[in-house]
Amino acid sequence: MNATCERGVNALREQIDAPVASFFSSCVSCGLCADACIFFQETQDPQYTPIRKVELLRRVWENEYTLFGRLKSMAGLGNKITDEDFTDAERLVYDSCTMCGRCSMVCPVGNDITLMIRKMREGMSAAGHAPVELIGAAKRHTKGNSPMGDLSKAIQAQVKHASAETGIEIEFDKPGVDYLVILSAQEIAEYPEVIGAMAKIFKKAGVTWTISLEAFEATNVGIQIGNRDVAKYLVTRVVEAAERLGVKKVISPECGHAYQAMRWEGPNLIGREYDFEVVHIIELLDQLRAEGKLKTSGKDSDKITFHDPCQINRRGGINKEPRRLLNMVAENFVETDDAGTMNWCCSAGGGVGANERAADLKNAAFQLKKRQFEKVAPDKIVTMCAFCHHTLENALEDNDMDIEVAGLTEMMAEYLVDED
Amino acid sequence: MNNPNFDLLMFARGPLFDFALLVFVAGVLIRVVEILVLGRKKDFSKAKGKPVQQGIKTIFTRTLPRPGAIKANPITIVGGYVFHIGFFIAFLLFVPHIALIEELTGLSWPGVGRVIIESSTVLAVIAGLALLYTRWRDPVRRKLTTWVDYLVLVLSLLPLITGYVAVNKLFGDPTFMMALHILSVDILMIVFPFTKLMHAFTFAMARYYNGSIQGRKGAES
Amino acid sequence: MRNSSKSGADLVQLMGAVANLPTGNALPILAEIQEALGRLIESGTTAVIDLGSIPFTGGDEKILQEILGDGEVNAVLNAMGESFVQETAIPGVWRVDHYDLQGKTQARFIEVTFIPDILRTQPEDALRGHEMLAERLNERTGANEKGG
Amino acid sequence: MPSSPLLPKLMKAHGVSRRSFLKYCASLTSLMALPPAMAPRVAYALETAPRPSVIWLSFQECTGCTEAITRSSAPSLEELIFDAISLDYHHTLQAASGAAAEHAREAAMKEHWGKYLVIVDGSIPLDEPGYSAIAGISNLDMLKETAEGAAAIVSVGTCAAYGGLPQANPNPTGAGAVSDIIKDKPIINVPGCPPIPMVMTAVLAHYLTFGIPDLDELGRPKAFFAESIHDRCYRRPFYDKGLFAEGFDDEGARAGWCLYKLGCKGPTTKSVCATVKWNDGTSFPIEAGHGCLGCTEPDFWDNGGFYKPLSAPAGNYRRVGQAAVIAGVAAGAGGAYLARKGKADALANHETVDAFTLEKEEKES
Repeated sequence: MNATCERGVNALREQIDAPVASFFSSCVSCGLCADACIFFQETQDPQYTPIRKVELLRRVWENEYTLFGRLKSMAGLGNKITDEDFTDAERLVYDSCTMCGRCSMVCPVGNDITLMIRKMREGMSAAGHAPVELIGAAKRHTKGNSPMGDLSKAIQAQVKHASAETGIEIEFDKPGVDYLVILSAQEIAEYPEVIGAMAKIFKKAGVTWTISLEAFEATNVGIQIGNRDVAKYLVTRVVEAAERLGVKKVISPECGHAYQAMRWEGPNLIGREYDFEVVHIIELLDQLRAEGKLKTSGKDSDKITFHDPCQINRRGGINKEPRRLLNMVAENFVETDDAGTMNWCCSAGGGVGANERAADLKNAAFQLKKRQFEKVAPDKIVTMCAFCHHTLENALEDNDMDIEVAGLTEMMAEYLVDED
Repeated sequence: MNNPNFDLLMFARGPLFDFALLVFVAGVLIRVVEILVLGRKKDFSKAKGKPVQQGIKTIFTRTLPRPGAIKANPITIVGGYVFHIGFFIAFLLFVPHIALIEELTGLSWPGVGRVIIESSTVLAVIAGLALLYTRWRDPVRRKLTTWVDYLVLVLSLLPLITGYVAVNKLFGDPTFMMALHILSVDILMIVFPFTKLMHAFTFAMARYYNGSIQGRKGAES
Repeated sequence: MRNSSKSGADLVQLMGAVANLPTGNALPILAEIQEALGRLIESGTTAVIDLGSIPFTGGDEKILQEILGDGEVNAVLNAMGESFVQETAIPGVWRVDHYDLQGKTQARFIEVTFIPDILRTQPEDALRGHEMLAERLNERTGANEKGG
Repeated sequence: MPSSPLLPKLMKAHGVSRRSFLKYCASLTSLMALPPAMAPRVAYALETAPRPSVIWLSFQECTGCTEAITRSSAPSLEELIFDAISLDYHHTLQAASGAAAEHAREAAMKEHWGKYLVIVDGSIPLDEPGYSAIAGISNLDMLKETAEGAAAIVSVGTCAAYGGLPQANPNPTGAGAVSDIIKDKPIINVPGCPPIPMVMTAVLAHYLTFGIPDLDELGRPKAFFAESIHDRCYRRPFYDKGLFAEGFDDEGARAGWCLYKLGCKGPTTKSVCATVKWNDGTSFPIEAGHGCLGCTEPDFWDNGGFYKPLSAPAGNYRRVGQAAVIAGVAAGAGGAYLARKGKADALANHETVDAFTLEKEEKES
């Protein structure tokens, strides 16, 4: 049952479908994906050309799913895949890719290279080549209830604190409410203000909600490692809790990959549709705004810019919502270059941030963000992903840049109308 | 007495074309069937956008580059456009070619004059040479490019060059050059299913899949 | 399709226009004439240029005509079809154009010479003329004798 | 005396002036693509060349070539050239027949051995001598016998030059060209079905004056077979403009558009048809509204069909195309089966992984 090369190859074999076959058939090696990649941009190292990162997957496809590849193998000209091939791919598939999805946007023949990286990681993880830090997180999350270990006590303390601060009672595991709120470990540990913020907003909007003590963790390291079994195991916890509590909606928090895991991958991991809906917190806030249930007063006079989390905007389709909200509360909202669909990654998504080996690459990649921020020179960067928040905060500090970073939900709560 | 040039032309138009057609049609069919048969798992996530519509839309919209892309890769993008547009003008709007397509399929459309055909051909060849150059000089492309890619690019340029030489009688016996022109097309057809030339068919599938994956999420593509 | 007959006529015109575009051969020919004229003066060497041996269109003819112009001599031969022998405004340079009995161009030449050979009476023809005149005189005198 | 020059006498008899003769020589020089300075030499040669003995052999042919050369609408100097030769044997034209005719041939051969010119029209059956014979002598024997004492041979028409119609697939008589049989004599090919009379005369004139003209690799005089019909076609501007007739009676055809799509072989056919034309310069096939058949080229009957565009495939592409679809679908189905099986096996072989089996054995501790 341990990781082997053969298990990895088999996982890749399982992952290949019509889209993958059409992508590999279409690639003309034009190299345009290179410039879309933040790691190539900052290193100019051709090995980081996105399509090269999935070469192993291409070889499996050619060997096993094409007639000519089969004939080549029969003639003894095929290429045998070894454990070394997996080792060689580690730095390309995990360290120099945040699965930001920019390459998938620029490919002239329409290859979704990011999707293929996701599939590559299935093979890599099955072959035992996932980064140790991510494997550790998976173990902790499996044994406990979050990738940081057991956060039961922490969540209870943070909720209690938020209740006390806002004067709003927050009940755990309350059946029959509208929303089940799940959180990212990052939020629980670093940005717990978001709990109070949501409490205030939901109270004003008149919606009921709860947090499940059994399944409060939204993140899913199985998605980052790229292992569907692990991902399925983790997502099932939330699905079971939500269905047991009978909520209408599960609120995906300010976390990029959690949104991917819960909203888009989850139903496919468990092989059925949910009994509930999944909405991203920003989607929900924008909906409340449209319904007139979210009203603000006053505006922040700081120069504010917005960082689009890749998984939520480019790969998640939430683009206009945060801007509509931000315009309600920001007087001086300035976009950076490439903002929106083609925004650049914070430099540490997709598991790169947890991966010690990738530290230098991550720092190199941040330089692009740095230049963009310097050009705009904002007082504050607002985002809607706790991990982007965390990455930017640390990277700005490391680069001696004095810019505040804030979550959008928190910011909205700050300017809520105070009438009763 | 035979005219060896004419005999070569008849060989290129006759048996070799038949063989090339067989390899081309059967090969492309195999490749396309091979892709489609792998299928796609049903997606259980609740669609936010319109996957099918966006998939179809992306087949067309992906034809245009993202803003700023041209500046970063001028040769590849401008060269790519000029090569493709020039190639297709020369291929699809030159009346002798239309006559060929009409013979094969019964479909016909009006052609354009020699000035347009020849300037397109010249531009396509220049663009093709530029693409060849950037493949050879640019580190990213150089690393991506296999010998088959170089071969395919050269083979794609040969029909343009031989056609131009034959029509303008630049050198060689015109009948011989015409034979070379058709031979070069035969060869292109034969290598087609085995190489990246397949993108001419599969790009639409790839763009569709990309568009539909993004479309389901309501994201741009 | 509405305007097709009109556009058809336009195209016939166009075809004529295209066929008459200068090929660029007029100027080299003129340079050759200039050189030949030099040789004619120096050594009396004559030269003939066959305008049918190179691509030479109506457009080229026009350029040639503009530069050479019309000269003093203009002769029409009637020898198995017409021939026009004209000295150009450049003395020593002649145009010789032969037409057949149907009026089709047979050959077009530029001759650089003091007098084109074809204008001269050929000795053989003179000989025949001499015979013919004798015959005619004979006939006339014979008739006179009979009548007288 | 048959070998004395006859031309001056003939000219005199026809009342042709010497000036007319000079004009003709100038035009002929231009037509033969000789430098204009050669005109006096042409005139001199025509005047003084001994009257050659010519033996005209007609084999598997339709008499079209003879018709063409003898059908001039107005008396011309071309005719004089023919009158200048001593046609000692031509079984269609001569009055004598049977044994008397053959005697004439034998007598001419004997008298002018090594000096006479042989003109051949028609191809020679090689499968069975009996397919075509004259006075009991097979064409093959007659050609070999007559060629032996010839100074040169002119193959008039595509049948004699390249095999022509008799050789067309399936070539029932095993027809061959003169050059397939005679290897040791100079052969001038004047192909065409039939050749342009003026070209035939000019070639004879050239032979009479300067001997064998410059020939291309197919044995044709370069002066008349260097350029394609397409290059000199009056419809060429339409080709260049992309305007093509789609049918023989459509508007394009009436407006004189290019006939390429209707199968015109002008681009691959070398001849002066478009400039010299036929019937004393009246017209040529393309001007009459029909595409060129390519009759001055070898195998023109079998080169892919008269009405098929040159660019269209010439083989069994329809059947091949159908076979390709079947083969493609069949092989595709085979590939599909293997691919599906491979994928199904992969899914069946899936080992469920959890967080604790993500590492390799040696790493685990």
